[in-house]
Amino acid sequence: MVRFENVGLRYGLGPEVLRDVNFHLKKGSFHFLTGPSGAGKTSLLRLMFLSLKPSRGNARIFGADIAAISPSKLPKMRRKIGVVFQDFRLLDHLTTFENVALPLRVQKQRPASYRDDVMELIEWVGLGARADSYPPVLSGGEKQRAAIARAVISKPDMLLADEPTGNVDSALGERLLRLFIELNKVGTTVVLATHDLELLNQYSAPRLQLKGGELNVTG
Amino acid sequence: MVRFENVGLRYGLGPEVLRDVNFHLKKGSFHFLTGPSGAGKTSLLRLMFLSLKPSRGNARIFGADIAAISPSKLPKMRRKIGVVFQDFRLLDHLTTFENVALPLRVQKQRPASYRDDVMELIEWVGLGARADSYPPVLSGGEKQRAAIARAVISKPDMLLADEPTGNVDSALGERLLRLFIELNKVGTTVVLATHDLELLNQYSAPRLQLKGGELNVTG
Amino acid sequence: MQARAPKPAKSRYKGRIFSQILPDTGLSGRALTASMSIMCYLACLALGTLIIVSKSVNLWSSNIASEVTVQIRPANGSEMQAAIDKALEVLKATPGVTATTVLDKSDAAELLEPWLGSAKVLEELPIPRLISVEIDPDNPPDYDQLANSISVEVPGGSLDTHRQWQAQITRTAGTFTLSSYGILLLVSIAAVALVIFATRAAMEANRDTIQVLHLAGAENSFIAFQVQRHFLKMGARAGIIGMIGGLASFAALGFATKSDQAGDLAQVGRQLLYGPLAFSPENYALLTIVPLVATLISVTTARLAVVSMLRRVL
Amino acid sequence: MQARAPKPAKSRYKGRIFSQILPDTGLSGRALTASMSIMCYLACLALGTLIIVSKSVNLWSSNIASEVTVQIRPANGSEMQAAIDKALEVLKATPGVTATTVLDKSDAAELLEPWLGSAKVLEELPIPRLISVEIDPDNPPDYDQLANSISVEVPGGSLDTHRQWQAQITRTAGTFTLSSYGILLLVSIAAVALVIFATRAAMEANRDTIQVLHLAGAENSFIAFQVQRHFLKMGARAGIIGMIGGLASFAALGFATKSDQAGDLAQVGRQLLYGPLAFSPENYALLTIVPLVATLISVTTARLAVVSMLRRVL
Ligand SMILES: Nc1ncnc2c1ncn2[C@@H]1O[C@H](COP(=O)(O)OP(=O)(O)OP(=O)(O)O)[C@@H](O)[C@H]1O
Ligand SMILES: Nc1ncnc2c1ncn2[C@@H]1O[C@H](COP(=O)(O)OP(=O)(O)OP(=O)(O)O)[C@@H](O)[C@H]1O
Ligand SMILES: [Mg+2]
Ligand SMILES: [Mg+2]
Repeated sequence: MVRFENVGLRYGLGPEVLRDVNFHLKKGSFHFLTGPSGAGKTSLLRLMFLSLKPSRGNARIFGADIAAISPSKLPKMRRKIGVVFQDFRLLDHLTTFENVALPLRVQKQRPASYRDDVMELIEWVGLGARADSYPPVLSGGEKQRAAIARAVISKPDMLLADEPTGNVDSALGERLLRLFIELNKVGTTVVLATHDLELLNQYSAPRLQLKGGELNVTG
Repeated sequence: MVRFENVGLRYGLGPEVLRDVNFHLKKGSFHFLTGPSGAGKTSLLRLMFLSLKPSRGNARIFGADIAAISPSKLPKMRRKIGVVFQDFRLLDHLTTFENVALPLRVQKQRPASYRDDVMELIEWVGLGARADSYPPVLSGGEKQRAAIARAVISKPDMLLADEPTGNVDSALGERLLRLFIELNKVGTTVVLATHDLELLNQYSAPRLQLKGGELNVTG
Repeated sequence: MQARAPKPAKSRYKGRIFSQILPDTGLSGRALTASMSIMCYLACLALGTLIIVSKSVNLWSSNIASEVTVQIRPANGSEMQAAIDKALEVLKATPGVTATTVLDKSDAAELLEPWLGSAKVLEELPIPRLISVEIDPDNPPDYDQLANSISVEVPGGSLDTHRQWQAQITRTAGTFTLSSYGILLLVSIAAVALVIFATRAAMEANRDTIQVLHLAGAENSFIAFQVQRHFLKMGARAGIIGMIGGLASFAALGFATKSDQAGDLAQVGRQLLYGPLAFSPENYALLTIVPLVATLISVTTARLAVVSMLRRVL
Repeated sequence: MQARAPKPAKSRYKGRIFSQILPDTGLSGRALTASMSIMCYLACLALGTLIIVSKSVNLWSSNIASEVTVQIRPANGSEMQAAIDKALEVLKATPGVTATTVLDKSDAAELLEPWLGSAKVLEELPIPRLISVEIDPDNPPDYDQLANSISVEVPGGSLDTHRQWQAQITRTAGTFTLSSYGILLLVSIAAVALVIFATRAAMEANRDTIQVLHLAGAENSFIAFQVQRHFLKMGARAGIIGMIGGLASFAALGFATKSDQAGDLAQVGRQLLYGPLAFSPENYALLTIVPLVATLISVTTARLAVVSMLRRVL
């Protein structure tokens, strides 16, 4: 599903943030991505959700070379990937409901067809009462949960979550982890970047460990 | 320094987010503020950094009633308070250095007088190489550290930190906690809102626990 | 730091209200509409001037072209009536002349009154006589030849074709027409520039939103459509505001013109500016072209700008 | 999603470069400057027209006021030369008359030429004689009384004070002046509205920044100063652009005027529009008032808008 071979990444003329990264994610696998702050976790995820091109090496996703995907094919591929951003990236002018429904809306699905699914998911992450609120009035944890709901609403083939439990307490974190595990069980490939030791200890899955720009796969 | 008596808070016509909150923070004290997501931690901090007025009750800070402070006195009071926002709130058009120096700049201090102090603090939080970068190119943890540096640069009488370690690994979290403890030792009153159990276990301090809008003080 | 409560434009869909995917805020706000409206207003004024001038010039030209004058000065040793008869004879034989009218002595005297005082005095003067000649404008005679025959065959006779006069009008009208076209061109360029800037700025202001849309799998055409729709509304609104302003101005001018007294210079100026015709309903209708063009400029410019910008992001 | 790299305006301070605290982006971008410039341009045109019209009218009025004409028509049973002498006598006795010139018979004939043909014929006609009378404009005679004495004492004599002509000019000039003032007023109102909208939008766009500044202990005056400085630059820039455009237009017009042929109507129009004087350096200098006023409007409007907005947040 995802295969990186000797991938390197640098921003502009800066130093290499990622160096000789090699790994392979099989369809339906579950991985943690860890590493100290500034190690390049977000950068690695950005490569995988096609918002960045590698400076060198061969990075393939769904069988296609990331560096060579034509712009016209990007939307189709991105629809297969759900992303939880570290900084949420909710749209401030849309309600929670509309934010969560966004991936379906840009696919031009009819609102009537997804309304109930969206509301159900919103209830599940505990935002039922906040469906018509705008992001600026949500608490940190509420925003994070809305971002997670948006990432999973279209049942993507691959889910990339960047620090998805940084703003919630451990009980809620556990609940959200279970959501990811459920998704994984029905076939979604999951990559979960986190510093949260508690979370790491709750589920045993192979870890991609970044340090000094290099990646080690353990477990 | 801070005294809340029967303080209640509601947003607009919504339900009361905080109910009958009573507590007292002595000068030079150190408190953790905990509670589940959406419990009102950020709201309580906003009352303390004068960006919100209580709906009822008596909230006093530096001896003045929060509800009655005249707008012309606000800037002076705010300069005594350092804040780390949950969502960082760095200014995207200023460099890391300029963001950290902002509280001094709005006090119209001369750049020459604070340059070295600012650089020293930036080095200390591990952002030396990023002093001239703009926030949009910083990693999550780097932004958080810049936000912390900005909050402490003017050695405020009171420091309010909202989830200041949500985006950094535990080693760095420990280092930042030490920074807060150091500040506390030289006289700053510290309130630190967090979900991070690890952090809570590293330092013994009284806890303000929010739940269902009510506050319990333990320890 | 009070929480902001965005109130974006809404459209109701089966019970649930949906917000626009791109907010109406950003640079493309009221200031843009206002300045776009001003340009549309200017375009209306220019277009109106163009219509009035061209109509007036047509009317005047055809009036002038369809009438020439034969002047017969009292010459030594010739009988005036004989000269007039001779002139009429020549004119009748000329193809393209449709009618002739010999002006009374008093008509001619009237024309001289400003210079020579009351008509009583003039009656005793041997003043020239005038023949007004109507011409078929579609099939005019050869003026040079006609002038020649009249001066040769009619003693003291000469032909006045008002050509200098006509050239003056044409030149003056040409200046007005050219300025109007110039203003129309300038205004259009300014409008295009404004929309390009505005589109860029709106994209810039909504940069994060557009990134999120992209990452959610939105196609460029989908995003471009959202932006475009916005500029469609803006262009139409500004065009209509500008047009209403323009119509109001012309109506006001027409009103002011009617209430004014008649008078030489003012009348000449007014004739030229506002035409011998009232600014008629068809002309008002012609001004509706302004909002249409404004909308078209706005939409196509925005579309091109947006597509070229989107191509440059991954 | 490429990382954006903001490049805000910088000012160097002792080796380290400092960014502006409020970014130049937001609604107050180039579109705003562009539309503000257009308004300044319009203001320049209006002001220029105002200057030209008032100068021309002054000049014409004083020319006309300082000269009247006495016309003496050949009356039955009176000697022309005697009538002229009598008229001169009356004029010399009138206070306020500074000089008199009796026009030759041929001068008078020339004036009639367009109507009566070549001067040869006219020499034999008993045409009226004219006396041009110069008047001290500061101390003009009583025209009614003078007209009365001339018509009584001089056989066939009458006084022409060009009053109707003067009224026409004044009326026409008044229309131009009024329209110019109207445009100036409209443009100023539009500029104020634009700046208010722009300030609001800029504050809205920088809302988060302003909140952070507030929470960092910035005073309202500090923030207002930042916004104001921005609009100072914008207003000055737009004003100067508009003024340069206006100057260029007038210069182009002056050039076009010179290269054009002389001619009745065109010349009358041009005289009225561009004045018998060239659009002189002092007039160009007067136009610098436009950027000054634009800057003033921009800054004060922005200041008021910002202060009233800041008062409304905690
Ligand atoms: N757009 C960019 N331009 C330049 N440098 C960047 C950019 N984005 C990130 N970086 C730098 O690359 C390094 C890795 O950043 P990245 O965001 O991938 O780290 P991370 O592992 O996600 O850290 P964190 O845990 O703090 O979020 C950092 O030093 C960061 O400053
Ligand atoms: N500006 C606002 N307007 C309306 N409701 C608000 C506003 N800000 C917060 N709320 C609501 O008040 C409640 C408490 O929010 P608050 O941000 O204080 O929670 P928190 O304890 O900080 O949560 P978290 O740990 O998730 O950050 C939440 O339900 C939130 O949705
Ligand atoms: Mg990261
Ligand atoms: Mg919070």
